[in-house]
Amino acid sequence: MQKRSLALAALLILSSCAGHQQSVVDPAGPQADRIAALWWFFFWLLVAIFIIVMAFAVWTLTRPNRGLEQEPLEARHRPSEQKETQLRRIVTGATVLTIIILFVLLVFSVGTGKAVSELGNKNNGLAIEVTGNQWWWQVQYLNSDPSQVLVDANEIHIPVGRPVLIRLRSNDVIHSFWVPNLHGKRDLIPSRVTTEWIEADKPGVYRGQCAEFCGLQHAHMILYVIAEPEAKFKAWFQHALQPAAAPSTPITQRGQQVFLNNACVYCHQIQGTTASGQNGPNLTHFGSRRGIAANTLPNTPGNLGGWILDPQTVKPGNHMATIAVNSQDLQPLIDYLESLK
Amino acid sequence: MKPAQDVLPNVPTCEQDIADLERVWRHPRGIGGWLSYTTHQAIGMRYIVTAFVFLLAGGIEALLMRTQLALPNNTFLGPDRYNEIFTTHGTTMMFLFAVPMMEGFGIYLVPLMLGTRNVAFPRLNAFGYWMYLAGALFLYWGVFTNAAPDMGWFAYTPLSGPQFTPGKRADYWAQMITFTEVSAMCVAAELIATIFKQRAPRMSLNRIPLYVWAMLIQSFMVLFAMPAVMIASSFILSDRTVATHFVNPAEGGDPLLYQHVFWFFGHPEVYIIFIPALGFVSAIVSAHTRREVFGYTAMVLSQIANGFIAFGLWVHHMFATGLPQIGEAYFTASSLMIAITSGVQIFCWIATLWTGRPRFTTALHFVYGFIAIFVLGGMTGVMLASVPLDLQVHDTFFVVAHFHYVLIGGAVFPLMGAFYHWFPKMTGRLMDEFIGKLNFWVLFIGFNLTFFPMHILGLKGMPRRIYTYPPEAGWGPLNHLATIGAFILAIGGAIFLANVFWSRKYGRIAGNNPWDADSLEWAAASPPANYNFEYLPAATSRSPLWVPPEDRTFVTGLRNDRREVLVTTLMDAEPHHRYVLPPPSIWPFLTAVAVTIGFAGSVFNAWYVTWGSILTGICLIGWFWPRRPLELEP
Amino acid sequence: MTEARTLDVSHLRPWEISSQAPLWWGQLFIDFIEGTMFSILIASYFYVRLRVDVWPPPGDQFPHTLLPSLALIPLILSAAGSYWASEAAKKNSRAGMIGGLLLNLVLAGAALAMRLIEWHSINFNWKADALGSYTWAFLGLHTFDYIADLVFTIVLFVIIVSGRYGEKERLGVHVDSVVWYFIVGIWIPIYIVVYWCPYIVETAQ
Amino acid sequence: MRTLSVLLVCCSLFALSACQREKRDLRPSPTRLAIFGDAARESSLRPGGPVQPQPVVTNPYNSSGYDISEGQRLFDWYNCSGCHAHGGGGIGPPLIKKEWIYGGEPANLFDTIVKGRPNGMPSWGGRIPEYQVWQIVAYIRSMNGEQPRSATSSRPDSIETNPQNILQRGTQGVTK
Repeated sequence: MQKRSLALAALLILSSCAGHQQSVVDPAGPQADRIAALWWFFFWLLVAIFIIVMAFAVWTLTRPNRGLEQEPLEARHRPSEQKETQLRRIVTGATVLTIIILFVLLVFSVGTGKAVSELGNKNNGLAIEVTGNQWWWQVQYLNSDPSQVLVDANEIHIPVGRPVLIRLRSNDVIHSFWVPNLHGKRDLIPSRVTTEWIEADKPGVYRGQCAEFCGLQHAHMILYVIAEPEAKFKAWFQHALQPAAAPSTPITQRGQQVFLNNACVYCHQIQGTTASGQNGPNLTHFGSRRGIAANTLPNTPGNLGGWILDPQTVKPGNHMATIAVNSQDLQPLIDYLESLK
Repeated sequence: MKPAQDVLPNVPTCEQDIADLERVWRHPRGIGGWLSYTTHQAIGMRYIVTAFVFLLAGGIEALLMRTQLALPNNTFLGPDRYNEIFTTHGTTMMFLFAVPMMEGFGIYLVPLMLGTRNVAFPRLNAFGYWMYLAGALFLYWGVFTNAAPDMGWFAYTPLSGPQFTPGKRADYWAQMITFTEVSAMCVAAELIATIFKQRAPRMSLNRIPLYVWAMLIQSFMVLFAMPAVMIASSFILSDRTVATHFVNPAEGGDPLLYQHVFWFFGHPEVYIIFIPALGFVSAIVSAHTRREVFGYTAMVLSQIANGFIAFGLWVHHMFATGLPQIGEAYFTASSLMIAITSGVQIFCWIATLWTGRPRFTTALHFVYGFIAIFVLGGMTGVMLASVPLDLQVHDTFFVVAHFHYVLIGGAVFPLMGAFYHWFPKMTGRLMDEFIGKLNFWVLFIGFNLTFFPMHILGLKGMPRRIYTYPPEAGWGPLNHLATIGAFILAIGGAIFLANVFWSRKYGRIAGNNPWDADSLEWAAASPPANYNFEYLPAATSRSPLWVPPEDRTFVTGLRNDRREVLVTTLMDAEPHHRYVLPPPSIWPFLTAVAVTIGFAGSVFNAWYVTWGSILTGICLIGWFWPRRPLELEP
Repeated sequence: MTEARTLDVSHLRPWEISSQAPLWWGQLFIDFIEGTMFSILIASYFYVRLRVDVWPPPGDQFPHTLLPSLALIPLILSAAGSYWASEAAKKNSRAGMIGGLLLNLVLAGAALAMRLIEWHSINFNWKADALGSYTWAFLGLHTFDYIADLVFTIVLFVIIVSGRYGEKERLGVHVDSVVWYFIVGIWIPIYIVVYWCPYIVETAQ
Repeated sequence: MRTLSVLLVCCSLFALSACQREKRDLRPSPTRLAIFGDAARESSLRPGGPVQPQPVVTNPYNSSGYDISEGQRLFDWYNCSGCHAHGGGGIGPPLIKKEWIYGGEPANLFDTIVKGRPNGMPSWGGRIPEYQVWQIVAYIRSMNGEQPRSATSSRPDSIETNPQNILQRGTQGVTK
């Protein structure tokens, strides 16, 4: 019993101090909120049942221990008929009670499921397509106007208070999209499109992670959902639609040349330059991202340098080519990429 | 061998009969002879020992994983090695430890509990063991040549397909499945036939011990579940080796289909593992409370219901793939129903403990441990049945915690109890009770310390199967705690092993029935003779050894100069005819070698299917070729 | 020691050639296993079939149905041969067993030959697409079973003809008939799936 | 005893080959990042004279399943399939064949990729790192069955339809 209460305490602590860490019991949106409410309902009810069942089990320990010595055999190895009848009643009662409780749980569960799935059906929704790749996320903001379609990676910006439809696709193996503070999982399955509605109540950065084993770097396939007030989101979006600014200093100009003359261009796209590869994340506004290598590392010049020089040590098995960059070329390349705000 | 005078005092002692039985049932000598054993005790013990070795292997893999996860950004194992190890751990525990261990106990105990001399098809039994051993060695051959599977034990496509798992790693895995499933299906077919046709006279259906019922249900589940996994693993294998398109979406195949087929097996698999364990619990509870298990009929019916429902809820492993809502409600409801049938059994055991005359032996300690852990695992199972909750905690450490609670709590704890309970039957000596209780407490504490924190980790968003995590995720302390728990668990395992080795040599001599238990295996000598009983007992009640000795009945008139057993009718177990079991034979072993050549070779070259089939055909003809005497004299 | 407490079984026969024999049951369960396997494969076939609009996939021919339908006739009749042999086995009639097994072998061989000829008209292999994979999985698995039991029947036939047989071999003939009924029986749904489903199953969506 | 030791040697050889097949050097050696010099001397084109034994550079990324599958991925990523399809050929020559214009040894293939060839094959030298060229070479040779079967994947898992199948079927004939 003590263990249970310790666990409870731990749960309470984690629910209060979780902040922006990914957590099921720290909801930041209506979907996650409903599920968290259902969770606590299940939790308390089942804890109560567990305690009752354990109490009965522990009670049997109070019966006298007969020891290993064999006593003379009795004729009947069962209690009196009266006792059996009594037991039968109790067990039947407990079973009926179990059925009733499970029925209640079923009703609540299905009800919550229905409510959650209907939450997104408003008409001011935003549609974002998330495509899974080994081991990063491509994020595409859908729009019927092609000039308003934005391609980004490993970060999703959403406006607070607006439902967002996430369309999920995969280019290689099965991944799973999961931002626990906002909603449960949805798998990304090759040859299929799955969908999920999410919505954030309050501004913040919510961490998500691939939840279906997808190979060597399953552990480092991280995604941030950045919820901002509508106006701030709009401003960000308009800025993100712009092509990359031309490098303004000699050193970043040199960096651009390094980028364009290396294998980088076969996989990465920087709008506004000739780099148009589609195999890796779009780097048009790389400098404004929070992390590199699908948020394996925070986006700092030092980390970026390490990542370019030796990606296989940072994230072994990932698909970024290890290229030979001269020591005098490295700093300009870093500066250039970091300047892509 | 001393006849079992103390349990069957009215058995006539006829030295000639015993000498005949000893001669007819003697094991053949030499290495060739050792490979030809067909007695169920020998085969069952081989299963148990082999499965235990793989439990140790899986345990070492678990410790390696826990060591890697003890600290954030740990580099003890790289991603490649970690993926290999967690896949091998899951595969080993499911296919090479849990199922074969349960089958080993079944092969050992069922004929004894039914009061017969051997299983119905002793050679098939031997063949099944060799197939299991070959499959296990095949997988571990891969492990030691750096070709351990690395795509998770359920090998979702396309990750396990030809492009994303290069080399032979997934092929080793898929073919190992074929080996072990052939073995499991052999065991299932022969156990059902044994239970249906070789019960002690008058052991009608409502007198079958609960453990035998559990094995019967488990065997039927094997018959219907294992073909699914053979299909699933064949999808992978043929896609990888001969370029079929069963799961290739580009050519009309479907990766979700693989999941459906796999989980149609995968969910019943769990019940295949723990239903026999529930049988252990029933046997232990009744022997150690010295009272029949309360609610025999309810227990049997709920186990049968468990078996049926198990096939109707596989989709709850796939909620995150996005299914129609009506399907979700149905599968939630069916998943919750398991809680009813399991609940009934828990209530019945508690009722039995409550009104029995308990002896708090180590075996009973493990039953209490089982109840605590299994009920908690059941609670989290109820949570996972709910679609919205499952969407949140699916594929996280919460699920890892859940299935270790139900599988270790539901299967390994009863298994430990079963070792303490039947060790005296198998070796003739009791295991040490003091070390046993120590063993229990270390395991119980270690287990909860390892797996309880994982619930919280899951809620904090830690996905399963990640080889490392950043410090800022905040998962460090609980992971550290879990790792400490894992090592305590390992110490518990070591204590158990020490107790086994010590008790085998120095344990107290047990006698035939040290627990004063009720089922027929305790009427045989400890350890049992190759023929189990000098005179086959009849079952005059549901607890045949609790009727007064002078009322017990036994069978005479079976010929002792050949391996003869009694076949009884299906429902009432009335004697129907006698049946002569074949003598030991090397052919099952040779056939297993031939099949192994076919299976193992086909991973590299599909033509081996042909060569293997031809060799197997030759071996089977040898197996079934008639030998003298052709006519059986009455 | 009281006489009533013993159960003498020495008067019982030491063999049995009927559904009371454990071997018969064992074979039944093996048939369960194979039946489940084919059922799952058929279910999988419909699962992928119902997800696509065009079936057979472009490039794949519709199956020819004439020859496989004709081949059903000897196949089903061959089961009668099996039945004859198993009844003869119960009565211990050597001539009956030889006749039944021979009829079985000849007809089954004819059906197999027709099947192998038919294979030449299938214009896709298992590497082509999902239909190819399923078609050849059905045909391959069933033909494997078929040939395996044919070989087993030939061996039994040789044993019976040689005259060196006893109750065990007679039981073998009886159980062999169970195997053969299964192989013939399971072929019917497979035949429908492989040869008729491309025609009769409506396109979903 | 002797047969036993022969058996053991065979087993360990088999094990070693398995090790190579399953080898996964995730981190390329620093010397394999840039490209230095030729892999093969093109002396077979030299007119007259006896054919000299050629110094052949062996592929350091040969016969490992992982490297072949990396080559398969890069073949698409660098758009080799744009001209060569999946080995069947298109704008460029097919790659599943026995007769090679510029030689089919690993070193020749390496040079072809690195230097380019007349009539359209661009030079990739200096653009993609050496280890990836070798991986692509390993994949191309696997298409011709010149890699151990046990290291070669049977088919791609790509979402696109496998053109090879359409090709094969086209020659076989009629629909409906």
